[in-house]
Amino acid sequence: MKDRLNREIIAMRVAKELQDGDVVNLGIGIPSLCSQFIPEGKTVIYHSESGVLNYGPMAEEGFEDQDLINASGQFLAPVDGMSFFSSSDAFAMIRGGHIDVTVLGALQVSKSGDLANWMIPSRGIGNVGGAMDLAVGAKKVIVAMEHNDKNGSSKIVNECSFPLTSKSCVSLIVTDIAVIQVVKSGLQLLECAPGWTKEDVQNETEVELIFEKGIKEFTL
Amino acid sequence: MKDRLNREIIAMRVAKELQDGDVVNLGIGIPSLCSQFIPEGKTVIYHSESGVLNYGPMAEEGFEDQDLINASGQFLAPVDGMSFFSSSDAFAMIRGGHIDVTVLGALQVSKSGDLANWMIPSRGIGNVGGAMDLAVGAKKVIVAMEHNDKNGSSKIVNECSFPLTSKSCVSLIVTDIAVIQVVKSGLQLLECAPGWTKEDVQNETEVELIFEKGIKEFTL
Amino acid sequence: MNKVFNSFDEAVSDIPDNSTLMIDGFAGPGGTSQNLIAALRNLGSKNLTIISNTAGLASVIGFGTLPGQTPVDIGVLVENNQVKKVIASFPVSPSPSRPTAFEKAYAKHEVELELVPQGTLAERIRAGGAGIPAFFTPTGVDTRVSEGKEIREFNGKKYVLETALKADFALIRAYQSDRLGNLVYKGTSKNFNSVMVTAATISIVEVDKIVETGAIESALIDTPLLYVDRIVEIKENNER
Amino acid sequence: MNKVFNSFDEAVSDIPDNSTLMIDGFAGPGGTSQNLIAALRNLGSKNLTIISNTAGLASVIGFGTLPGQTPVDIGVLVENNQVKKVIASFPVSPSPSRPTAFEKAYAKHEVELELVPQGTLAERIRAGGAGIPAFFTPTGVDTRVSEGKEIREFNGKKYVLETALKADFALIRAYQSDRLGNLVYKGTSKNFNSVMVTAATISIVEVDKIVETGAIESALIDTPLLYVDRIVEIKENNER
Repeated sequence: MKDRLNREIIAMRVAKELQDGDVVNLGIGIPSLCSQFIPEGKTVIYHSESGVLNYGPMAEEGFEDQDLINASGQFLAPVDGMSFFSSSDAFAMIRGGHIDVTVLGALQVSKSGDLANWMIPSRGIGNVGGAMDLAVGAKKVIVAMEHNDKNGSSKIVNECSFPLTSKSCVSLIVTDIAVIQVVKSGLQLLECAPGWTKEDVQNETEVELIFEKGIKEFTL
Repeated sequence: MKDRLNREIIAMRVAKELQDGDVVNLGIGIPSLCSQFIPEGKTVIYHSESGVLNYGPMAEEGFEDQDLINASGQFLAPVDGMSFFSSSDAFAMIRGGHIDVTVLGALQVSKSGDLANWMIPSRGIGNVGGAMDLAVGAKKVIVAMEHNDKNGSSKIVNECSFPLTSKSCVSLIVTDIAVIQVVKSGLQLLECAPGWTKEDVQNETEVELIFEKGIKEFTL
Repeated sequence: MNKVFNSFDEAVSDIPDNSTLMIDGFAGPGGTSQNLIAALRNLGSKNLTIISNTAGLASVIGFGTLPGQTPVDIGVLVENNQVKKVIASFPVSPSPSRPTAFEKAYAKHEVELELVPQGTLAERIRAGGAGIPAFFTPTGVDTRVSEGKEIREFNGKKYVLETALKADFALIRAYQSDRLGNLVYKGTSKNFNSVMVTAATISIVEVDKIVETGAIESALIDTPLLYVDRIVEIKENNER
Repeated sequence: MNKVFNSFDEAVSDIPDNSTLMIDGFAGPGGTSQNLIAALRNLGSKNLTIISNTAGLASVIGFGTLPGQTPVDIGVLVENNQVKKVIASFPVSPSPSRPTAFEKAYAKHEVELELVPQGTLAERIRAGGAGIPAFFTPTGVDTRVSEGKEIREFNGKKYVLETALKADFALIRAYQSDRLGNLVYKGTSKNFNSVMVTAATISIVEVDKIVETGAIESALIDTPLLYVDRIVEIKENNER
C-alpha cells in the first residue's frame, strides 16, 4: 500500500490556502493543527465559538487558565489584541459572513459539496455544536480529513448517507491522498500525494473525479 | 378658571408611583422632570435609549461631555455603577420586558389606553424615536401630560384620531387636573387636583370617566 | 433593593419542580456555576428542563479542566434523576467509551433531548431576552434540525424560522459583581453566560467577589444590573 | 493587512453614487463621524441611501452639542443634494420653527423617507450584521409603521415581521483603535456605532487615536477587529 500523508502534512497543506488578514475558525481534530503552519509574514486571525478572536499559541504548562479556552477546550495564552464576546456575538460573526475561512473535519462529503460531520447514525445521537453555523456562514469551507474511513470506504460519496450538516457548502477537500476542489460540475482533482497517481486516488474515491490537465503533486 | 397643576407637580405625582429598585425610562418633556422627586431611601435606576443605565444627575456646567448624554440630549454626570451599551442592547432591554416603568408624554390617550404621541397629522411627518418600543415593551406605561391641548380640547379621547404609538398600553394617566387609571371597563378617576371636583374633571374630558368611591385629592 | 444572598442553598431554594433553567458555561468548568448546580442538586427539584450548551461534559472527559480537578456540571442533576429534558447543542461525549450521564439516561429513555445548533441556541436565548419571539436563520436548512419548521426564502436563499427560548431561572457564573448587580466575566467565560442572564425571569449569579458599586469601572461592565436578581459570593473555603 | 488610512478623503474615496450608507451617532455630535461625513460631502457621491437614527438634528437644534460648537451631520449631505432616501427613527426637528435640511427637502419631494421605530432600526441593523434576514417584533403592531407587513401571533400576542438592513459602507466614530482594528467607544457613543460597524460591507472608522496593538486591554475592546476595514486618526489640528 502507498504511503498516506500524516495529519500534520494535511494541516500544512490547508494552511497554504489561508491568506494574509483572513479570519479563520478551525474545527477540532486535523483542522486545529493548521495554526502551527502559517508562513511568516502572513497574519491570520483565529476565531473560536468559545467567544474569542485573535488567539495565538496555547498556554504553557503551569499557566493554564480555565477562563481562557478555545472551542476544543484547549487552554490559550493571552495575546495582545485578543477580544472576548458572548456566544450570540460569536455566532453573529459566523452567520453574518465575517469569517473568511473555516476548516472542518468530515464524516462524508458529497459530489455537490454537501457536508456530513455531526452524527454517526449507528450511535443514535450526536453533537451539532457550531458546525452547522460555520458550514453555512463562513465565506469558504475547507474540509480536512482522511480520505477513507476505518473500513477503507470512501468518505467522498455521491450522496451523503449520514445526516447532513449543510448542503453545497464545501469549497475544497484536503485529504491524506489528494486535494479536491468542488466545482459546478462535481469534484475536480487538483493534487495527489507523492507517489499517488490520479488513477490511484480515483480507486479510493466513490465519486467519479474530474481530471483536467495540471494535476500536480501535493505542494506545501 | 380653576388653577391647574404645574409640570413639576405632575412629575412629583408620577414619581410617587415608582418603587424601590424599579428600572425606569423617562421620556422627554414632563416625564424627564420625575427624577428630581424620588423620595430618599428609594433607589430608582434610570435607563436611556442613548445606551446608558443607572445615570444620575445632569453634568455641572463646565463638565459637560458630548459622549455622555441621555435620549433628550442632556449631558449626564458620571456615576458609580453606570453602564453603557449598544442601541440593539438598549432596546433588547426595553422590548424584552426589563424596564419596569416608562413615563411618556402624549398627544392623545384613548378610553382603552391607546397611546398617540409621535405625530401631529397636520405636520405630515413625525419622529417615532423609541416611543413605540417603550410603549410596547415596558411593564408599566404612565402618561404624564397636560389634560387639554392648546385649544382646550380633551387629550383623553374615545378614539385616538392621531396616528397610534401603541394600542392598549397605558396603565395610568397623570395630568394637570387628575390622576386616571386605565381599567378593563374604561378610565377610572382616582384623584383630582386641589379645588377640582370630579364633575369639573369630567367637563374637561371627552371620555366618560368611571367614578368609584374613594376619589381623592391629588396626593404627593 | 438587596440582591446579595448569603448562601447558594438560599439563592436556589425556591426553584420548584417542573422549572425551566438556563445553565451557563461553554463546556468546561470555566464559566460554569458549579456551586449553584451543586445547591440545586441538594435541593432536589424534579422534572427540570435544562437549556445549556452541553448536557455535562467536563465531568466525564475533562474538557477545559485543569489537572486534578473534578468539575461539577449538569451531569449531577441527570444522575440524580432531576432532569426531564435537555435543550443543547453538544449533549454527548466525543469519546464513546466515556459517555455522559445524559447519554446513558437518554439511551434508557429517561430524558428527552432537543438538539439545537450552537449559534441557533445562542440566538434563541438572546431573542428570549430581547423580546423577539422568532427569527429566520440559514443554519440547519435542509438538515434534521429544521424538520417540521417553516422554511422561507429571502433574496433567493433558504432560511428556517426558529423561536425564542426563555427560562424561569438562570444559573450564572461571573467573575465580579458590584452591589447593584453589574457583572464582569473573565475571558472566554462570557459566552453563554452573558446571554442566558438576559433570558430568565430570575437570574442567580455566583461570583468570585462582590465589590462596592463603583469598584468596577463603567467601561468594564459586561452585564448591566437590570439582568441580575440574586448574587452569591463564592467563599474562600469553597474550592470551586 | 494594513487598515490605517492617512486621510478622511482617501478613506471614503471609493464610495460611488447610489451607495447605501450607515451613518453613526445617536443625534448629537458625540459619536458622529463628522470628519468622514465632511469628506463624503467633498467627494460629492449622489443618490445615496442613508440609514441613521436621525436625518441631521444637531446642526439645527444643537442636540447634545457643547456651547460654541457647530456640528457636522447628515444635513450637509442633504443640503448638497447627495441623498435620495433616508431610513431613520427621528428624521424631523422637535422644534417646528427650526426644521432640518431633510424636512425641507422632504416637503419639496426631493428625498424619500422610511420611518422606523428606533428599537426596530437597531435590531434590523444588528440582524444585517448577524446573518438574520428577518425577525418578529411587537413594536409597531397596529400602527402605521407595520402597514403592509406580515403580522403573526405567538402565545396570543401580535408581532410584525421586519427585515434586516445592510449597507455598502458604514461611517463610524470611535474613541480608539489599535492597529488591528479593535475599537473602544466612549460612554454613550457606543449606541448605533457598535451595531452599524457590523452591518456594512466596508466599515470606515475615524478615531481620536490609533494605538499599538495591546495598548487596549482585551476586556475594554467593544468592537472586535473583524468588523473594521479602514481606520483614520483625527489629527490634532482638526477640531471635530
